[in-house]
Amino acid sequence: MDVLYFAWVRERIGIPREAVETQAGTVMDLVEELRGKEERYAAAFADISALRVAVDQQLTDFDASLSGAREVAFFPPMTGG
Amino acid sequence: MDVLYFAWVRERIGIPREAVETQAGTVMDLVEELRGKEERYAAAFADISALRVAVDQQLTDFDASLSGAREVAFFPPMTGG
Amino acid sequence: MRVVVQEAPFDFGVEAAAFAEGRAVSGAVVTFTGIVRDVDGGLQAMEIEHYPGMTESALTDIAAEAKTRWSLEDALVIHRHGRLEVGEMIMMVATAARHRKDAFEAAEFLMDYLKSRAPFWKREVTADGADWVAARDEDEDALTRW
Amino acid sequence: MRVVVQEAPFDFGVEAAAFAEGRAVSGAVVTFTGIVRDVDGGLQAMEIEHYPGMTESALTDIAAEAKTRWSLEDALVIHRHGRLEVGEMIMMVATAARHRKDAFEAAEFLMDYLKSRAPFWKREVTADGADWVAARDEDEDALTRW
Repeated sequence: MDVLYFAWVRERIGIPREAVETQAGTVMDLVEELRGKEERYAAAFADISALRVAVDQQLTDFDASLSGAREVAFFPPMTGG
Repeated sequence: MDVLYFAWVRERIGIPREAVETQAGTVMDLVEELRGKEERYAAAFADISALRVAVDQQLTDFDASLSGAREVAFFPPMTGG
Repeated sequence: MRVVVQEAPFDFGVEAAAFAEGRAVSGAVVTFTGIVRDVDGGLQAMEIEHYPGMTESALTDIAAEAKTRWSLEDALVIHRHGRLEVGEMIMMVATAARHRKDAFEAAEFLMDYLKSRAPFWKREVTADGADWVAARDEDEDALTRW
Repeated sequence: MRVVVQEAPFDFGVEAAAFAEGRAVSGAVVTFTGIVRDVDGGLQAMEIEHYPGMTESALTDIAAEAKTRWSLEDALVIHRHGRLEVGEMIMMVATAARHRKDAFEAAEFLMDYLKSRAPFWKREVTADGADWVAARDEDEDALTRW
């Protein structure tokens, strides 16, 4: 599964994207796995209320299923316009 | 005093403007005088709820004073934009 | 703040771009353009009568009122009169403000007031003749918002 | 309906004029333009990051949603990414409708959704460094209107 990071999430983790081998059932399960990897992940995911998530380029919630998902992206609230 | 007519008021009365000698104290007094002039005036001013008035190029009401006024205009509700 | 009343066409693209150009203070520019619309497929032209002198002062007053009500950096009103064909632009307003809410609201306010308080009268010319456009109650009602 | 995401500048005047040109059905065209604003006198540039692929589909979804909610003839969204200087145009939306209320509301809706639901992130570069712009509660709250 491709995991993408944008804005300060990307900066904090240090990479824009990575391939992750996971059996995580939901976005939250994936977050828990990532938190356990390294301190910079734990820091980036410390407060998920400050984060947004998209699964296969659709905005969704942290309890969304990852069944069949190919791409998950984490980022701060958007500031377009 | 110059009296101006616009849109269908102008068409009904048949002229765009005229000089009127009057001692009318208010717009309504002037309307009464004009109504008395000729049938086409009576027709144009039959229903003043369908009319708007400006005194010296400022929108106002039919009970407005004409003291010092140089120009009075009668017209239907505006349809700009 | 600029108010223009003219018979000649105006160039919407040029006016809009000039208005928005190089605004380092305003973050938000809104424009509205009114176009002669062929309502029932039979419109040949729109004729717009106005009250020279009062038109300019009424539009200037409306724009000045918008500047007192919203935090506006600038405003522009252009309104044509005379005979216009279907598809031609009748008028435009533009507003510039720091925040989009001010720019949007001030533009809507300008339009609502201009519709019912600036001395223009439209006449639709069709194959059957010409008819003055009646003022719509909802245009008058729109003023109660402000 | 057209959605454009690009790094290059766009020509607001040309885009606005082309959008409004020859609309015999729509009587009302509204545009909104967002410009890089120097908030406190110290802004050197704005950097805009986006999520290629998702950006286009999110903007397309937002524009399609606007067309289901209002009687819109057409809509246009252009949004830039990359580095922009003060005074440069970040984005524009345009809406065309028979009536001005639809054109105004749909443009405000597009802006409100685009602010908080399209994957763009702004970073302000000043003499002191670069900082991500925080999402404003009032932008999120604006969505509750619709």
